[in-house]
Amino acid sequence: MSNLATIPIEYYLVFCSVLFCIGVFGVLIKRNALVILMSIELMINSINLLLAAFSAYTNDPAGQIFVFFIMVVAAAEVAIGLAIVVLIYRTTHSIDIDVLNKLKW
Amino acid sequence: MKLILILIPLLPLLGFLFLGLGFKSIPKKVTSIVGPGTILASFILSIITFIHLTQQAGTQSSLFPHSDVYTLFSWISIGSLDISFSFLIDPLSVLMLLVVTGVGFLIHVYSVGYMKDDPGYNRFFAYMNLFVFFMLLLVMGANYPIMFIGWEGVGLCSYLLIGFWFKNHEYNNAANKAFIMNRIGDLGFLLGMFLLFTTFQSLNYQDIFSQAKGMTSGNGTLVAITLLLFIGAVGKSAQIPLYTWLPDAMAGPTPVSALIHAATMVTAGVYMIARSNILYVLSPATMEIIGITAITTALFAASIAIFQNDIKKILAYSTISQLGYMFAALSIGAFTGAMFHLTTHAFFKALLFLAAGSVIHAIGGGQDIRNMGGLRKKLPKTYWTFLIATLAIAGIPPFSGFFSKDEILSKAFEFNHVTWFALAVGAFMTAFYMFRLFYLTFFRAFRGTEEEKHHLHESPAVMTTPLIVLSVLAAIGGVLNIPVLFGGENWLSGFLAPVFADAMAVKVQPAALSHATEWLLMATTLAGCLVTIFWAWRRYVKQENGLLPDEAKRSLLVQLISKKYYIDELYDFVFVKPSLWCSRYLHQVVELRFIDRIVNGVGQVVIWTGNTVRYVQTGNVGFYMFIMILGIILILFFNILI
Amino acid sequence: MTTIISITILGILVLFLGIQKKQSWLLPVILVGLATSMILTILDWNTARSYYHEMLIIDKTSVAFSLVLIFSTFLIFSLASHYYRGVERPLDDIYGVMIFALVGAVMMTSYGNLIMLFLGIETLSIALYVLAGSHKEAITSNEATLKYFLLGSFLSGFLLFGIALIYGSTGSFDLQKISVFVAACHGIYPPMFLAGLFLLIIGLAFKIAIAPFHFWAPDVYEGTPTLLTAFMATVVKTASIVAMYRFFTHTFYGIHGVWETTIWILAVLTMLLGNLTGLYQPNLKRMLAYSSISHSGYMLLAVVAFSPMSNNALLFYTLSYSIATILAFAILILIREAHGNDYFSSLNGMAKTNPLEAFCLTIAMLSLTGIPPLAGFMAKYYLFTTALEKGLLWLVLVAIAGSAISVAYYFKPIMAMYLKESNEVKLNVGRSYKVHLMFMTLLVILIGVLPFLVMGIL
Amino acid sequence: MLTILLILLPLALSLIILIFKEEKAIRQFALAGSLIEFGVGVAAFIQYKTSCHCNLLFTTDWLATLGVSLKFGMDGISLLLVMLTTFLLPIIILASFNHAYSRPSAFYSLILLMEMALIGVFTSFDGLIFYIFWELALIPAYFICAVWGGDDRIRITFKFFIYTFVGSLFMLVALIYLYFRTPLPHSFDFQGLYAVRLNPGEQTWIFLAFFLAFVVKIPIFPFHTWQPDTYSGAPATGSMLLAGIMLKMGLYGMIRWMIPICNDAVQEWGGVAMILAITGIVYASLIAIRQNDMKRLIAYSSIAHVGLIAAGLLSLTTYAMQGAVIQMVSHGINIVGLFIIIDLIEQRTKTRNISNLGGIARTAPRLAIFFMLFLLASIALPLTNSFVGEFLLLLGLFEYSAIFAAVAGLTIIFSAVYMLWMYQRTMLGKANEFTENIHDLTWTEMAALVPLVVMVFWIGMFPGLFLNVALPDVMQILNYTK
Repeated sequence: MSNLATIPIEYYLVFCSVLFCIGVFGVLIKRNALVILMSIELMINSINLLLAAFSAYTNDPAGQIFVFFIMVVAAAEVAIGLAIVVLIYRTTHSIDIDVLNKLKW
Repeated sequence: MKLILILIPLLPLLGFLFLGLGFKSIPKKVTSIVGPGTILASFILSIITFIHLTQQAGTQSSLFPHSDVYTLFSWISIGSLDISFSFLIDPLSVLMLLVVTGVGFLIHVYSVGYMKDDPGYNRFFAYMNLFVFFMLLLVMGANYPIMFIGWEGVGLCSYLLIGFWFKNHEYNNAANKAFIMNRIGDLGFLLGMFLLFTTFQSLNYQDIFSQAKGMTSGNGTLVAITLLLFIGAVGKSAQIPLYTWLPDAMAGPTPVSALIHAATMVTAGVYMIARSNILYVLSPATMEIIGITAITTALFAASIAIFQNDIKKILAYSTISQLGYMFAALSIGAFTGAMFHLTTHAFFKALLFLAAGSVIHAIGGGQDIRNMGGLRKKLPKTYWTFLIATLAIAGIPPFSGFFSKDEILSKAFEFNHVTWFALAVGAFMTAFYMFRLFYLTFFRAFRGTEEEKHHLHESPAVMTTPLIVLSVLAAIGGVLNIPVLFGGENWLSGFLAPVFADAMAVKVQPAALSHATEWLLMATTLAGCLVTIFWAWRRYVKQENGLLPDEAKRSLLVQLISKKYYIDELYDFVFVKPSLWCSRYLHQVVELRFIDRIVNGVGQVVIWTGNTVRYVQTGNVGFYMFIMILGIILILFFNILI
Repeated sequence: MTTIISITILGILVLFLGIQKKQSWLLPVILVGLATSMILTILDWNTARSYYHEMLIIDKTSVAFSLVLIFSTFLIFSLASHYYRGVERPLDDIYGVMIFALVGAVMMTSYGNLIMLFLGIETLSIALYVLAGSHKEAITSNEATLKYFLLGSFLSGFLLFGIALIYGSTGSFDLQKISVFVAACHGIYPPMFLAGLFLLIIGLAFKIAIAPFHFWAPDVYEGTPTLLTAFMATVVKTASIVAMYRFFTHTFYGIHGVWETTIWILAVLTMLLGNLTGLYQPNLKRMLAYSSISHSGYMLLAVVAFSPMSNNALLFYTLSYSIATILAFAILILIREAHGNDYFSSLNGMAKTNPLEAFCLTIAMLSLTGIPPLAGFMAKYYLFTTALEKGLLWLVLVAIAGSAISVAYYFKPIMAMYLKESNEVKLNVGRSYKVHLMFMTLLVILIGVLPFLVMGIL
Repeated sequence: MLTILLILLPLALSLIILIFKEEKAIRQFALAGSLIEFGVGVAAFIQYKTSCHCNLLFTTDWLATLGVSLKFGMDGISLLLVMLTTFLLPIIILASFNHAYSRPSAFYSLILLMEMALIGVFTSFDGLIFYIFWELALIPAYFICAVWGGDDRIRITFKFFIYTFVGSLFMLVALIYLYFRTPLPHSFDFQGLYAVRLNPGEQTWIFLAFFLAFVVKIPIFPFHTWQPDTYSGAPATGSMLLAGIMLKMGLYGMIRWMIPICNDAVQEWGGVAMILAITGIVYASLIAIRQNDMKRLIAYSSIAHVGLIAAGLLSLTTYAMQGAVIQMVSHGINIVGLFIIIDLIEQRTKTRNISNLGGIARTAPRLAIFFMLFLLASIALPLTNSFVGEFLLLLGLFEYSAIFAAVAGLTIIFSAVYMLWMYQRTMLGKANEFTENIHDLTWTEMAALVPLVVMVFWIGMFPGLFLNVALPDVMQILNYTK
């Protein structure tokens, strides 16, 4: 704990935010479904880290427990996501998200 | 008494309902009895009323003496507005009753013969009865609204009867014209009533007049009221500028012209003003306007009459000018004179029309006097009666017209000399065109076609009897009011005096004329008339070519006059065409292109927006994400950093 | 609590039946199960209590809304047999997933802790990702699920970040504790907390399909199998709006001023966009998607103006909206089945061929428009009064303008059905289905005419 | 109790009639039902006591939480309009018999439903309930006109619907606003709403909201453009319902809600509104002169007539108000009569264009006579019903402003112009290929027309009964403006 306390919480905050933003930009810039999926994962993980940090600093286990929940959910999400990507690939033979826009207007 | 009064108008109404509802099923015989019968009955009843009235003269203690008000039921009553269905019986209304029912009856009888072969026989008598009903309401009503009911009712009947032969659109147009012009007047009447009500809080004659008595002469409101009412009179009695419907109204069957457009309806205006004499006496400004209008009309119409060739049109214009006379009389406060002339005019003008009718009947439809002539031998009865009527209207003693005209003229002279002169000239013109008509119709050889010549025959007794009766009346009608000059005692003046008492009291009486002057005036007018008659004789009986002056030779003025001063064309150009154009413009441009387009425009704008907005939905995930992030950033930005 | 448990058991039961290859039992079991869970839920009425350290808080509001959710699901399921008729693949998975989605939805109505909120949302969403794509062969279905998944998980990331920030600043996930913190800081709120708050709002706004986070809705609705679209349009929307509402009332009522304007603007944006965009849609399904968007705009009114009345209003609104929408979708299913598409032109002359269905759809449309005396009118009226009571005159005016515009597109199907020449295609409808339609129609009318049955029970 | 019966009976009938299959039965049922309804109306008329201001009251809670209660009753004005509705309905139904409408059960069911809604509008004394019925009336009207209407009906009727719907939304806002201004516990009860004291600004807004709603319905220039299209596009029955009864809703709304609630604003802005109305009179009359479609002509004439009524109402004088009430009834009777006549002509000649017609008076004299009677009534000839109304209206207007009265009075002339023109071109003249061999009125047709004619002359000659019924309540309404 003590050595951890030497790093001020703001650092964690900034670091995680940056990570999160990287994830967001990844989502925005990339057209490849898989990469987007990974970016989303990055976002979520940054949040996990943040939560962990907070819980450590407030000595409140809830945060870390929540992190586990998130991991579970994220896993499920990814599983579904990959399934969907596979599905898309079957039909369109590409995983570019722009290929599919039949539905509009 | 009350019952009698109710019956007087009710009988014609019942007649109408019977004939109207019975429709085609009723045999002509029945109709010929019911039609005139109802009128005869109410004529008799009117006489009874008359007697009753003369007997109880002076025994009355109501607001103005010799008058009774009989209320049947309350019609519209809200707060202070209480219009009851009530009849007023006083000398004035009784006089009108007698004229309407009497002349009306004769004309009905005449019609039995005249309309004999018409398919719409029953319809005709139904309408005629209805007309009499409304006319009686008009004269008997004890307040303005009741008069207005009659006022509009007679208008309706005149519409129906002018367009009686409705297959011909010319006639229908004439009918519409008549109704609409009357309506213009009626609006004036209506507004007049409103102003009356707002001023006097009542519409009953008695309340109004008794209050009006107290008001100062020249009171602005009174002037307004009288003017508005006068507009009504102008419309109904065919004065300038609303006279053009009357000549066209000749489209109707001749008895109609006789009854409605000569004897009774058109004189309603005169009656109305005579009825509201007090109001008019108290507003000199109006009186002047009336005077000017009346005299102009008298001369104007007379001048047109001179150059007309349609026998009925001539009589129509002469009616207009005679009505002008009556209004002139009213305008100088000679109410008795006006009513006197109204009565005599009813006699001789009805007679003229009926006689003309019998002429037309004889010829078989033709109305152009240029194709007549020499009928003296063929139709003696008609000839004589027509002669009497003509003499009467021309003001030749001792026929009725002479006395009535003379009274007006002398009163006019009292009033001012210009008026007198104008009216005198009018008298001369009248004499001229009437005798022109007379000569062209009855003298010289017949100018019509051959089969017309064969067709020529005297009308049946059923038609000629009324002619004779009327001619008697036209001849001796003058006795009603023989002036003191001839040792008479001005019976009519005496009879009507109570009605006009208040007015006379208010009115500034000019110095009465000396007998000498009266003789002089009489002589002058008489001489003038005789001269014009002689001239007419020279021109139309003696002179060969004078008969049918060819158009080319006519001077511009004459052509102008013979084209009736192009008044119809003028109205058409000034009122009819613009309003039609306006109608089209409003509909095509304002309505469709402007208002409606704005309404639709709103909707279209919304839809257009919707159509454009929906293209934001590109269906591209990346784009969606981008917008979302934008949204997130904006929200965070505005909520946290600011 | 019993609700969640019972439904979960039901879900497991369904899967079990699936393993047992008892396809024919599925629907009866589900309907019965849902009915029983409804009864169980009603039993919780008036017993306001919380479970597991305020993880779940069961109170009147949550019970009422859970009932609405279950009831909607019930209605949807009773359409299922007709919808999936002739499909030979086993359906236990789809049904099961739907039921689990319902569990998530119910959790969202009764959470007492942000963790539960998150879990609820995710349970719902993940289930829906599956459902959206459940029609594997159809490319539209694939597209729908892809879009939904990407956007959904992306936004849930933000939601999560929001929760994290709130946790960071308040030190707890518990709504009670958070509200204590809020009360403690007397109007000066740390930016981190605010950021968290708004990210949370945004996360929910996405689920409710509030502009500008509504873009997924039309596409996904159109692509998703119709039955499940109905599920999305009703259950998901209701659950999310309730979640948002709950979370404001339980925690953030103190700082009304902070978020009011934002929601205000979002509401206006949503109502206008939804209605305007709806105007030009060529087909019924997509039109309904936009209508649902605009309706979520109206629902926001209840959130903006939260007062004792507003949860009532929201309840009434969600109920009447759900029923009408499901009714519309029920007809839509028939049309798609008969014509293969759902363009308005396919509705032409339906009044002649299928008067009953035409009538039902008309009622649904009129109710959604808000024509008295149908449920929709009372709902809107109730909502607007609550808003006006808070003096949100302009917001209400916008809403009214919106519903005026909406007439234009809600009348499209009506005009098509009654006024256009018939295209002689008869929808084949089973008796039970007919009964079901009539039942829903009757409900729409009844709730409108006797609103006091529902109104003011909270 | 009678009041609620009046409302529920048509509803029940409209549901029952759906079970009938063959047309004859449906028609007879509809006719019989509407006659029974009329009977109930008469009963109400008999039970009615002029003494108390809200007769036959029926009150019960509906939404206690929102202060909405089912409060139905009648004062003189509502009574007259209810009588009008119940009286006209059988006639309208009877007149519809010579049409072979498709799906008759639906058709007559809608008509009866509409009757229910209309009576609801006229008898409800609770703001929200009033609004609900107001909107409810729109739906059957829309469907009647849209489904059984003529060509281009889709566009026309939709315009009609959305126009009036949007208009009435303003009223809803106004009502809710007022509701919140009532003392706690808020309520929509009319007395409560009357009692609300608003500051001038609010008054103006509320006035505008109400005015917009009513003015579109009535309709008054320049919000009238939906009306000629709708009347001419609608089926005969539809136009009768719209013109004869539905249009009165707006005027009634003015009397019942607008004038008492925002009286100051009415006094302040009434002038402007009246100018609109009077402009409408002249405008519509002028347009009517040139119309070729008889229905359109009548539509425009109706704009002129109701313009006069509205102007009279806004003048806030006893006479005009009374006249308005009477004229609402008279106009309903006359215009239905005219529409019936036009419908009969169209039935026989398959055309409605004045230019195609003529000479009917010879081939079908009875028809011509009835036409003439209604024509005379609608040009306000004395002793017909609308003379009483227009006389009072103009008198009241005159008290307010002579100029207004003079301009509004032009309607007397114009109406004569276009009506006579129409009559001449259709009835008179020579018969042509359209009109040569048309048959005269049948007995059923007479049965539909005669009662109307009777009313025309009854009200025309003995208006006392009707005036007295309405008088106390008119005074009451006017008291609020004092």
